[in-house]
Amino acid sequence: MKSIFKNKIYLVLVFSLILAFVLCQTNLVWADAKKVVKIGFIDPLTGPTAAIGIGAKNSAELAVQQANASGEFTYEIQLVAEDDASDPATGVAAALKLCSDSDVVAVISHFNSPVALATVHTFHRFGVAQIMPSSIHPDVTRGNDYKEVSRICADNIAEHNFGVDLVVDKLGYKKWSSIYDTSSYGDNCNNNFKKILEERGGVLLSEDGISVGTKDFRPILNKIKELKPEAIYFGGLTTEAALCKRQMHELGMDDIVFFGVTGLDSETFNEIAGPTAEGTIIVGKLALGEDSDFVKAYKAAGFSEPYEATGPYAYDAIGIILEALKKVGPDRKAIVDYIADPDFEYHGVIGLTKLDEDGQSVTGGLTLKVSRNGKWVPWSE
Amino acid sequence: MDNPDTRSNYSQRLYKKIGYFLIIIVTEVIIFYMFINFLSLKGIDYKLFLFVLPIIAFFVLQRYQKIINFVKESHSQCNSFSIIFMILLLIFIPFLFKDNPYLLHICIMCGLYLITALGLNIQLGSTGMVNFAFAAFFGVGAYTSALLAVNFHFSFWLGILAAIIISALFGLLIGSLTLKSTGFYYALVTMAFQIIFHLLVNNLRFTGGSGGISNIPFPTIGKYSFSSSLNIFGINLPYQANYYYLVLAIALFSLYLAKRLYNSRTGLVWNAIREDEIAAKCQGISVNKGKLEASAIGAIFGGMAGAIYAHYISFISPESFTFHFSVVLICIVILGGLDNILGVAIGAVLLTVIPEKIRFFAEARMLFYGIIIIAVLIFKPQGLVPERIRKYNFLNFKKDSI
Amino acid sequence: MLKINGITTRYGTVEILRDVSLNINEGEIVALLGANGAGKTTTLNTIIGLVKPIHGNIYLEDMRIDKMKTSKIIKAGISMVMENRGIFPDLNILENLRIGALYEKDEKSINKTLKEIYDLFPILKERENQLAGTLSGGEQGMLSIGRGMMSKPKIMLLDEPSLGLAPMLVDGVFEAIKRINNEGTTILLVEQNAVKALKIASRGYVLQKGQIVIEGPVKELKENEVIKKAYLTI
Amino acid sequence: MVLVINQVITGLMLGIMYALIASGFSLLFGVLNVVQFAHADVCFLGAFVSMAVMTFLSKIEFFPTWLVIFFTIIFAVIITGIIGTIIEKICVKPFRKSPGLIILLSTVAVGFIIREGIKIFYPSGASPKFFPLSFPQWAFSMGGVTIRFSNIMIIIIAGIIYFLLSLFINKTKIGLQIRATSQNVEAAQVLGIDLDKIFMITFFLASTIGAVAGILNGMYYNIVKFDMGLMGGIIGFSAAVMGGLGNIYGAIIGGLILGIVESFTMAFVPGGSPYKEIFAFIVVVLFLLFKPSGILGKKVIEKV
Repeated sequence: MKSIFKNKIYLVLVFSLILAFVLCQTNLVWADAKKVVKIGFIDPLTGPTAAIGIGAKNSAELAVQQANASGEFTYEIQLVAEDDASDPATGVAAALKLCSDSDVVAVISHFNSPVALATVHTFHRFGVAQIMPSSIHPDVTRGNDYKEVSRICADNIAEHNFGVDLVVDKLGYKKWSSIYDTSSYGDNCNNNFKKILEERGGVLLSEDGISVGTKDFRPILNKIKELKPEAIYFGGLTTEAALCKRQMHELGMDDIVFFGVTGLDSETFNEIAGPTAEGTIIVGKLALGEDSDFVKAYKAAGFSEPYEATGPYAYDAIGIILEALKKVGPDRKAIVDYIADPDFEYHGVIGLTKLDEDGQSVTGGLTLKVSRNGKWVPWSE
Repeated sequence: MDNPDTRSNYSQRLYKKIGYFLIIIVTEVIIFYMFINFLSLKGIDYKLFLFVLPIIAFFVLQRYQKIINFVKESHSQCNSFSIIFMILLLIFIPFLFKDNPYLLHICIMCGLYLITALGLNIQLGSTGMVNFAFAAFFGVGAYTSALLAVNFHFSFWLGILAAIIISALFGLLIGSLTLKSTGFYYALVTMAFQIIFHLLVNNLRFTGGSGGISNIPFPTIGKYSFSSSLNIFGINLPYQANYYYLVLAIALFSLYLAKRLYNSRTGLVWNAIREDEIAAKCQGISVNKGKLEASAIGAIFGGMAGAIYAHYISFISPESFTFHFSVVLICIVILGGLDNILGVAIGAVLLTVIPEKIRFFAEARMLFYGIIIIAVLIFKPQGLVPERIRKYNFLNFKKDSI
Repeated sequence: MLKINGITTRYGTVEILRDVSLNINEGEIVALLGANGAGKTTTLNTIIGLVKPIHGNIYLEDMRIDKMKTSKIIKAGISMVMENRGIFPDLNILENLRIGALYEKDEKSINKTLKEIYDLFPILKERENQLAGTLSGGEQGMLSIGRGMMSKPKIMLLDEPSLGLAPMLVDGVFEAIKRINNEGTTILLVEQNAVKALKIASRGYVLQKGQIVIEGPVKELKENEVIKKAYLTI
Repeated sequence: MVLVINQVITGLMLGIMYALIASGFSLLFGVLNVVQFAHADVCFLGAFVSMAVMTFLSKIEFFPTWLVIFFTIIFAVIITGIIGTIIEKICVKPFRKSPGLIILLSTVAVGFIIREGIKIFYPSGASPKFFPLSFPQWAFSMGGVTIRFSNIMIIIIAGIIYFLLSLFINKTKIGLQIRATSQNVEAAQVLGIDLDKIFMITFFLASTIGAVAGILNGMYYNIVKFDMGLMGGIIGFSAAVMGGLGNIYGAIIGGLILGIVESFTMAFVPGGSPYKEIFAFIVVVLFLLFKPSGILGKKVIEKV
């Protein structure tokens, strides 16, 4: 008798759970009455880089909310957010899911390049426009001739060209050490940096790969200290970079310049590195002032997470699709053609976006930044 | 000639047979219908009740053992009919999903996970080796066939053969290195291998590093490429249907193979090793040989699935073969039921479909994944389909032994 | 003192004990005889609550104990000496003994009991600080009996104390059991060695396939033909 | 030489963190004979709990800073211990009679729940967090060898923890019961040891040590992230197994070896830093090849 009783309790529990979710979802189910046009969104919402994905998702959400509120569209626009968990197979599944839904007219996707490399074929096959606000691997756009695929941020090569101009040519640091993480991103960074540095006459004294999640950089830094480089290049993401910078301070390496690219562009870096972040130079994505419309709107919308570096790009990517919707209407093919048009131009939060024949942005809104008093500020000296 | 007695006996048996067939058809159609409904759920809507209701009905029915017994009896009496009918239903799936390749994709992934989990079950379930390196076996298969296809233009079919051979060798290698360790020590060593594998493919140049390998060619049969849409009786099926039928065929073959292995002497030897290595040794069983066999044969299943996966997604990178994937595979086997092929099949399907279906929780997805696993375990602390006591029918036993 | 009324236990679907009733009076030594697999150990496990009966009840004095947790039953005044000794190999002898007196708060009374045990088994005193895993089989047996005495139980259950001992040692063990009994502890003795057991017991029960088949005072049992044939012929 | 000493110091720090996590694994395995796979997640949960407690306490104005820090650590450790016992109640106890692998699975699921739970319910839990507590930055240098206040403090704290732990295990009545249970569960039960209670206490103990490890980790590296438990768990478990599961001293040795191997690989193997885990795990595999039951592990008694 007891076990039956137990089962009943669980059944009641399961039921109440289900009921709760039904109640949560009802407003979505019944809102279908108006015609809906969906814009897909895929980014890592779980897993190690979830923070960035969530920031981008909120920004995209904001753009969609604004479009709906503006009343310029006769239909309701909906953002369908999917998770790729930084995993290519999951990414492909998510892409297939969105492409199979005929209401989805275009998709914004992928922070992680491996995922992007895996899904471009899917979008090409279904003829759905895919705009990438944040992946960085050059091959995503340059490795294929799909006109569905475009990217509005600068790729890795452009970032490094931009940054090396300053730190090597203008500031004159020639002796470098490189630390990079062995993810696809960090690996690319290191290769591109090395190539460009050597073109401009710099010397790379050491290269050290670290796996993502490394916390102790002291062994590497101890070693680098003895090589006496003028500057350290970091190819990776904020967490590791901030720890590395902190430990550089501990080991008395404050006189060595710390330089990185967009992977470091998050206020989390300053938060974790604290006062030791001072003087770090990065190629940042974009410096939005506190008074810019996007930042104000984002704050007003009351999202609990920061928009992260990719937020404005995601916002602009949605902007481009909205523009296309206005011009050519909710049709997959027309949108692809609209974006692939050589004369296509878009003025958004990140400035002017212009795409070359690969669908790669030639402008991409890069800014040099330096850490001053716990904040990234645009380089001005 | 027939006296009326035997004739009425005959007709009675006929009626019974028809009854069995009907029961089989009804139960399988219900299960199939539930599965289809569950797959095509979009968020939470009324369809969920079509899924939940039969489950509740099942719990209610448990109090009427007679009905359950009758259903069980009909399935075991007309075994081949029930299998054939299920296969027919499965063949029918692409037609249902012809406008929704995403659902077909989930079905393919179910198949691949099923094949892999069957391989792991041989080690984890039958032999009691807690292998945390199974994603590496999967990865070895995937990388072998992908590298051969991209660098040396091997066809898919040769590639899958190579994948089987290489992964079997890899299984033997790991098996021979771990012969001495048992229990959790074995678990740790395999864990170490898993991480070493992941870091190696991530850092080595020839595997494409962390960027992985892209543009893996599609399989072809003669001139027919798997990337073109399949046309049957004038109905256009999406290109995934090609893979679906390929995976279905291989999955069925793997199920058959696993069943044969389970019933064979080898399967019994594995069980003996799992229960008590020393006792097995005393019975003259070569424990080392049994363990190596389990390593190699399990690896073959994994490598085969990995090769298909590589060609299907047409892109692989180290991220797909992480420790996390190993853990998911272990969850499948334990949750489904150790050393129970039906259980593993159910576990594979559920744990592939559930994460996809709870996508609408977005960020909370993995949280619910965990909660669901624990909830299921509280309901069924031995796994969904607990291990069965071996039934001995000596005539059958002889027939099935390899 | 200990009253077992018609207990039935099950392992899976197999019934191990069927309607077993025992009655042990204060100050007695009661022997529970039976062949391998008759259910003797299961009976003891049921008394201390490791196995829960599906029918029947067990009373210790006036307390019903069959629904209680093992730790509560032990606290109520039963101790058990396990068949395989159940010593803790990496604890020393003193620690092994002290763990027997888990619920005794009074340090003085513990020391007193310890002294009694050392009197009974002087060898334990000598090896007080030695790890129990290094003891010989006989010494381990003494240790486990001594440990059973530590909680000063009202009734002590002994599971095959003579198992695996050299014949010379067996006599010593039974001697010790007798002495423990003389000091006022009731004893339920499970044995295969019926000859020795019946020598010190006052009453006996015979278990066969999970059922009590014969019971009575030792005198009667000794004369019972079945017992003579099955258990007393050596 | 200076470099070597510096590496030894960093390796030692890393090793102590691993050792503390590994001790929890070993303690739990020794007593319950199960591997609690979410243990490392519990450790880092401890760090998050302490952050939450600290934000709460620092709102009380009349508390001086040192009192806030003191209470933060005390509360965080106790709360984490209680969370540990809750895990035991829900995810270990119901399956004690099922095959051992079921507990493995359920604790793996607990790991999922803890990681994702932190991410969702902790304010912006997805991004890495700056850990508010840290040691004073004093340091003295001797011919290039830098010894920091934090290094000394970590060694002292770890020492105190292990001293208290061994005192508890070896000198108290509960400790005696824990040791007895780990050696022979059946006999322990027959002697009237309340297994439920002992298991609960063990979980509490392991989780509190874990919380200390998590907090020390946060104080030393100044960062916590929700998914740190994943790698921490693998390495902590490796250290425990390498030392011999169930043996706390073994866990310490295992942890230290792994820490030093990692730091040496990063510094002295050319291009070796991406392979530091590979080296660590190769060491583990080699150890187990020659000593299949760990460094201090007892030989598995072969009964026939």
